[in-house]
Amino acid sequence: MEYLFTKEQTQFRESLQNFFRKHSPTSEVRRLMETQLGFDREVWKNACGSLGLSGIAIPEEYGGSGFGPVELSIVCEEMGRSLYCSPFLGSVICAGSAINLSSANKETKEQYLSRIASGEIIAALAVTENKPMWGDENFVTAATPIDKNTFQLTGEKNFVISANAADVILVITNLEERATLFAVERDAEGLDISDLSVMDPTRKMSACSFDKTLAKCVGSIDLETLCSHVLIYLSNEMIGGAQQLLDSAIDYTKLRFQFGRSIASFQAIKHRLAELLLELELAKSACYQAAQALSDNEKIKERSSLAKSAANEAFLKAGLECIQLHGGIGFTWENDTHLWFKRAKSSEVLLGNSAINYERLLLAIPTVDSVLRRAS
Amino acid sequence: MEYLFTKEQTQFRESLQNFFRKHSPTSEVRRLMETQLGFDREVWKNACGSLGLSGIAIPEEYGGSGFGPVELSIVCEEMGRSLYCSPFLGSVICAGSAINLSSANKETKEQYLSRIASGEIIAALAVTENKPMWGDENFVTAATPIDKNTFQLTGEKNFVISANAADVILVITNLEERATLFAVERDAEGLDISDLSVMDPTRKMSACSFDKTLAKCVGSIDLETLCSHVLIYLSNEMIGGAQQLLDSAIDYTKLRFQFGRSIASFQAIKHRLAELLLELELAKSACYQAAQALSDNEKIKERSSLAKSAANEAFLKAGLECIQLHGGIGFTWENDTHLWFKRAKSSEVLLGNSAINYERLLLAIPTVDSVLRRAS
Amino acid sequence: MNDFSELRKEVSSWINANWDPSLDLITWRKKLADSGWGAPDWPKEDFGMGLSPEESSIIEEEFSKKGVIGAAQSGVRLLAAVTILEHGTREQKDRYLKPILTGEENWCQLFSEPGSGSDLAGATTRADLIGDEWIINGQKVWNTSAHHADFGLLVARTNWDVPKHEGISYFIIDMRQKEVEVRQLRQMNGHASFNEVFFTDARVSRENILGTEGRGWQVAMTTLAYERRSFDRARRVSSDMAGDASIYREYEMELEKANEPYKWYPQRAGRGDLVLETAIETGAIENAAIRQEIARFHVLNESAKWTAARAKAAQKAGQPQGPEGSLGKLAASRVAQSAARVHTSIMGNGALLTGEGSLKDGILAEVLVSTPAISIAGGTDEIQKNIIAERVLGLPKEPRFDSGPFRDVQKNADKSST
Amino acid sequence: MNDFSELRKEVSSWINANWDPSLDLITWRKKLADSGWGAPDWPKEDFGMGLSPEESSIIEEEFSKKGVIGAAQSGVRLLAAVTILEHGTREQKDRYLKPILTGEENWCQLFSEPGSGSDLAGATTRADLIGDEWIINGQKVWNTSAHHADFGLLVARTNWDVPKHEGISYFIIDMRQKEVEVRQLRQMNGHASFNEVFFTDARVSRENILGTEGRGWQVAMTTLAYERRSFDRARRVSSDMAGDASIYREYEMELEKANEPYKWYPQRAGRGDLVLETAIETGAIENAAIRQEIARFHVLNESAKWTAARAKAAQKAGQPQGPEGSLGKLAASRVAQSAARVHTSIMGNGALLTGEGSLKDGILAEVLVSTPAISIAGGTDEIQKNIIAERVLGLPKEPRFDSGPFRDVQKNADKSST
Repeated sequence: MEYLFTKEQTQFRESLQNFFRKHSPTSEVRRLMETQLGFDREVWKNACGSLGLSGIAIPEEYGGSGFGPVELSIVCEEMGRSLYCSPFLGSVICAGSAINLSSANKETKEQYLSRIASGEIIAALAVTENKPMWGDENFVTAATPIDKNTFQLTGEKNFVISANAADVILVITNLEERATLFAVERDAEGLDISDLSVMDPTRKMSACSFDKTLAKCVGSIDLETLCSHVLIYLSNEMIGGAQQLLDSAIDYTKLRFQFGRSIASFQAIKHRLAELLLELELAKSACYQAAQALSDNEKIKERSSLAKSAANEAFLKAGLECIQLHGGIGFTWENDTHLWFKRAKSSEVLLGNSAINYERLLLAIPTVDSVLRRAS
Repeated sequence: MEYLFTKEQTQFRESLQNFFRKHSPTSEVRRLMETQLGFDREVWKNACGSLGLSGIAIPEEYGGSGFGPVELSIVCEEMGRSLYCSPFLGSVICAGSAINLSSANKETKEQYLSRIASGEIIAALAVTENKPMWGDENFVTAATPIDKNTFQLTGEKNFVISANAADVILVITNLEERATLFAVERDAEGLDISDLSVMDPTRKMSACSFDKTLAKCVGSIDLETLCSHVLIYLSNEMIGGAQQLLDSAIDYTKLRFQFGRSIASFQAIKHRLAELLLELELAKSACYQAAQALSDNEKIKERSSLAKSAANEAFLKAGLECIQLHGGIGFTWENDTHLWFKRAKSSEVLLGNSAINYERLLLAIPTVDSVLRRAS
Repeated sequence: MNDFSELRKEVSSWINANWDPSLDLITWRKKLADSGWGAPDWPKEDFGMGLSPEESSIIEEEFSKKGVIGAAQSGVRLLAAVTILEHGTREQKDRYLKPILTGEENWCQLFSEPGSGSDLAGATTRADLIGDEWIINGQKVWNTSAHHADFGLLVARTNWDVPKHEGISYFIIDMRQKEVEVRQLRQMNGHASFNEVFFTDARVSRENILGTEGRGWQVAMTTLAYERRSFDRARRVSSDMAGDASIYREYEMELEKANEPYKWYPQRAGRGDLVLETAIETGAIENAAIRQEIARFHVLNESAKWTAARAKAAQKAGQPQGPEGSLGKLAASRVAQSAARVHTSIMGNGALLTGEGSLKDGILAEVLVSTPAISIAGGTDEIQKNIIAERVLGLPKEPRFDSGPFRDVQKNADKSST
Repeated sequence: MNDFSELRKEVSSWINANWDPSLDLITWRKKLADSGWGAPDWPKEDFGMGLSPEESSIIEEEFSKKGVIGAAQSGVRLLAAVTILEHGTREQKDRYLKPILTGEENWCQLFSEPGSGSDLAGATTRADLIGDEWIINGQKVWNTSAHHADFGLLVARTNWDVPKHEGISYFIIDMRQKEVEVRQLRQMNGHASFNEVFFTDARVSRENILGTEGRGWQVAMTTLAYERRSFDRARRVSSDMAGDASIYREYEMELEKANEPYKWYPQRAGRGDLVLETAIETGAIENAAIRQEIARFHVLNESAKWTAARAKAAQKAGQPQGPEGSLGKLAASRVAQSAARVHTSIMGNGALLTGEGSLKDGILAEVLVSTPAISIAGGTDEIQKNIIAERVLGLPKEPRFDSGPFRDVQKNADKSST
């Protein structure tokens, strides 16, 4: 994609839209968000199987379809738009990227990625201890060697996405001062997964604690790069949600009459929707550009935080405006707006709010980084 | 004033408005801003004499009228509204406050304040070397003792308001690690005053350099308190300017017709003017509250920076909106809007933009200060 | 200046002679209503004493000082009372006023509709006179007490062929009939403070119209004017009176029930009071970027408080309360939204959580999902801006499109609002 | 795919045979105009070759490669040319087109009025036919070249009794008559890029109407459509051709004169390119609060660039250019305002100064007093938002109040605009 999506990409997007329209209407989202699991295993299998979503960004050599970051971003955007409840972000994006970016050999990667790609297993990625941004953590989770590839993990990880459904938990902590990826099987002793009461019930998260839990060392990993990957996909998911909110606000204001005229004819409302469109288009540019950066493997740290902060502001604004333009009804449970609004609020802080990403993106600019190093 | 101005204060304000309407129409402002001196000596004498403006906040014992900070703030607000060109801020507010707050004995204070009050002399205050906020400076201007009260100053001070017209320059620099106030006569050897090319031509500023220049030591001074005083008066001046811009925008939009209707009837314009009014009323509250704080001698550091940041945002917004609502004509030299806009931009950075004042006001809150001290 | 010492003496001696905490709540209040001391600013013939509001507040003070329970005030009962006092017939006053004061009968306000939030006069709930009864059909929404109300203050359209303000009538409707269905409406923050009310051939007997047919808008203005004036007061009632007698427990339950819908309102306002505290507790204060946000919020919050104080002082000084209230409402809306944003920054990952276990016992999470309401409830920000622009700044009004017969005014295609 | 190698060969051989840098500029261009190579996309009978725009740009490329000076392009001369080509009579084409190409005669656009900035069709400059002459009275403003123009493209009202778009006619006016007074208008940033033009019984001979009486709006649309399309191109002309011959000096002077009004435009756009550089030079980058502002600006600036690139790519891919341009304009406006703000923070006390001695040779000070123009010029932000809302989002139009006879439409009380 050089600024424009190709015809194939556009067709791909449309097929995704059809799938989610059919399998993830808000009635289904509402049903699933009240369950402990949080998604429908049948639909997920279907998505992995017929649509191949779980394998989309996994290299062909590991059984995936080997599409690029642009296609994967399209998937995320459409999932964000439909609020499709699934382990996609946790298993495919987070855990899949971690395996793929790790120093593991081909055999090890294949072992995990092929099963993630086929949907045979669900994996989760446990990184966060305290800080919003992964790269800012000083990990205290301890890895004690048992033999060459086996370790005992002791510590706690928080906000692990889809851990409730995971067959394997991938854990990142330091080993000899290097970020290292470990794999813990669901039934390992000393592993405790406890579900969190989260603001956004469409995305389940858990706290995981490890008490001398056996773990296999997968390999070392560049945490900043992993973080950039996840930020970019998350951001693309977010603009999908923002688009849905904008569409909903437009549809509603066109239908609604007060004082004898469509409220969409009031200039104040027209101008606000125009501004929201601008904000969204700007954020889309930032997110698409970031996906392209991944594809080109260029400036991904800067672009990822740029995308996240743009998506943060656009999604939150879209949520607030959509509620406001619906009036009282927009604040009710019955109205769907809050489902996306809560996703917006949660996504805003996931991997850092705008302030944190602002700082990160500036430090990714070499001239800035070198001046600040000199100054400190 | 407990939230409301008294009847006397309101009458006082009206008399000021009459004076400035008569003596400081924009035609006069435009004439004076092109001169080197920058104000009209006759009108200034009149203001000092019949109106007693120069002595308004100077204690009665020093020949002033001894009104309180609230009255003085009213003067500043009305001056800001009319953009009256005079040495008021430089001589009365800055230099007068410095003398008054210094540790000088009564005799010394009287010597300066009575002549500032009568308008007999114009004084200027030289503090800034590099930093926007006075309290942030590490002064390098050196004071070398000659005898008990006489020193030689060597160094440079920048952005000295009304120095071009000053009979005496009051200089603040460190003496034995304490901020100390020195007085330099206009004709002192080694004093060089060079006029700066300033963005706001209605407020003249100069750079002053001292080369072994003889100076009298006036006394030590609490720089933070002085800074707070000046911030509060400056902020009140700023909201006067903001009010003028709002009034002008309203008047213009009411008169102007496009597409067969008054542009003031367009909802987008109505809502923006309503928001601007809110912003201005909020800033007024902050500024009046700060004047009251001075009167009560309570929380003045916090309140002063609070007022300044509120005034910054309101004044700048008023300037931008006033230009925008005038359309193309608002960007012309012929239209008066830019006179206030340039005052807004200059005032914004004078004694610190909002960011600097945000930090200052938080540090003035004891709980915050103590936590941060502990952390560092 | 009158210090009202005579009045104080008089109320004091009446209390000494009559107050008996061993009575049950209703019995005590019946006595109170009959005496006139329960509503001293009401007319003498209507359970009052014809005193001024100022005298009334002296009496309230004395009651409060002595821990004496006054007449029932909760909910919208007093809105009902003032409206009936001003527009009611003798029979209506006799029937309804006393049980309002005693708390025996509860009321609700049935004004807003799904299709007319900001546009009250655009009501489409219809009342048709058939025989001696008005037959009501339609839907109301956004009332807080319909689910335990005995009677409702209902605005409905009786004439579709005149301009919208002229075709409305005002009714007292019996809420206990089966043709009235009340459904609680859950909000996005999980609370259920409001009701939807559906009327399917519900009945109002002919004598229960308030005022005359087609003049309901004027009657509604009485209710709304009092609502604006008394908003603070109605919320302020709290049990600061000591006492073990069961009458106090009855009283507290009454209050609790009445305040139930409002318990999240502090969160709706943003809980700015918790900003600095949380920032210090979490250590977020050490982050320079967050400090900027906190300070920016602090400036707004303090400025808004002082602006409110200035408006109140102006009002006290006899300057009439006008549309300046809209400025305060708009400021409150900004404060709440800004608070939610700065809380989010301070909370960091904590904002992912909700419920009791989350930061500050779940209060902050509730802030995040409650503040969007403040710029809608009680007149949207947009309506406030119109009011400020037109009535404070004197800018021209928008052209109107609803001045003809209501039948011809463009309305929502269907009444379901999602 | 055609690589136009034939065409390239042809133009190349023509240049080899004809280009002579020792000629003076006008002489060369006369030759060029007569040959058709100066305006190859114009019709054959009008100094062109009837080629496609694509072929035309190939020719331009070849000229540029060889350092050959082309036909005059500066100012609004090409707007005049396309309008005359589409609506002009044979006589008008013969009279005006060639001196446009040679640069001998300069043009200006007289559309905007003090009373109708955004509302072009609300023009009140009048043209009355008296005998064989149109007599012009009124005032125009916001043109950049009237002070050295020979002819003006004038829109004036010829009928006041029909709706506003139908009463306008389009004229070619001789600017060298004494009844036309041009005054330069100084801006708040000190530059004087625009003119006011006053007409007091100025004359246009009958044959100098373009199109027919009352159809001036349609003619103006041609001019405006081309203006939108060619905006970039007109500015882009620059002397990247080497050469010492005096013809190059003549050419450069022509460009300089044409670009004079626009020399502050980079500052109007905010000079975002200087943000990081200045922050590093001044050390402001070390301040965490300023870093936040810089990063926020950077996000906006990068996003806006990519949005513009997306729009351009869509256009190139054959998707028609539509109101999306309004999004770009709105984004540019945000970028400029945001840049001015972040520059101010970085400059600190430096923002108190102006002129050559201030930061970055005065460029930043000029940014601060120039950016307010970007949200006004070429259609205000408000107009852009209307366009986006109505044409991109499909929201309903505002009701109109100016559809009746223009005589009855409410207008500014007086024409002076302050």
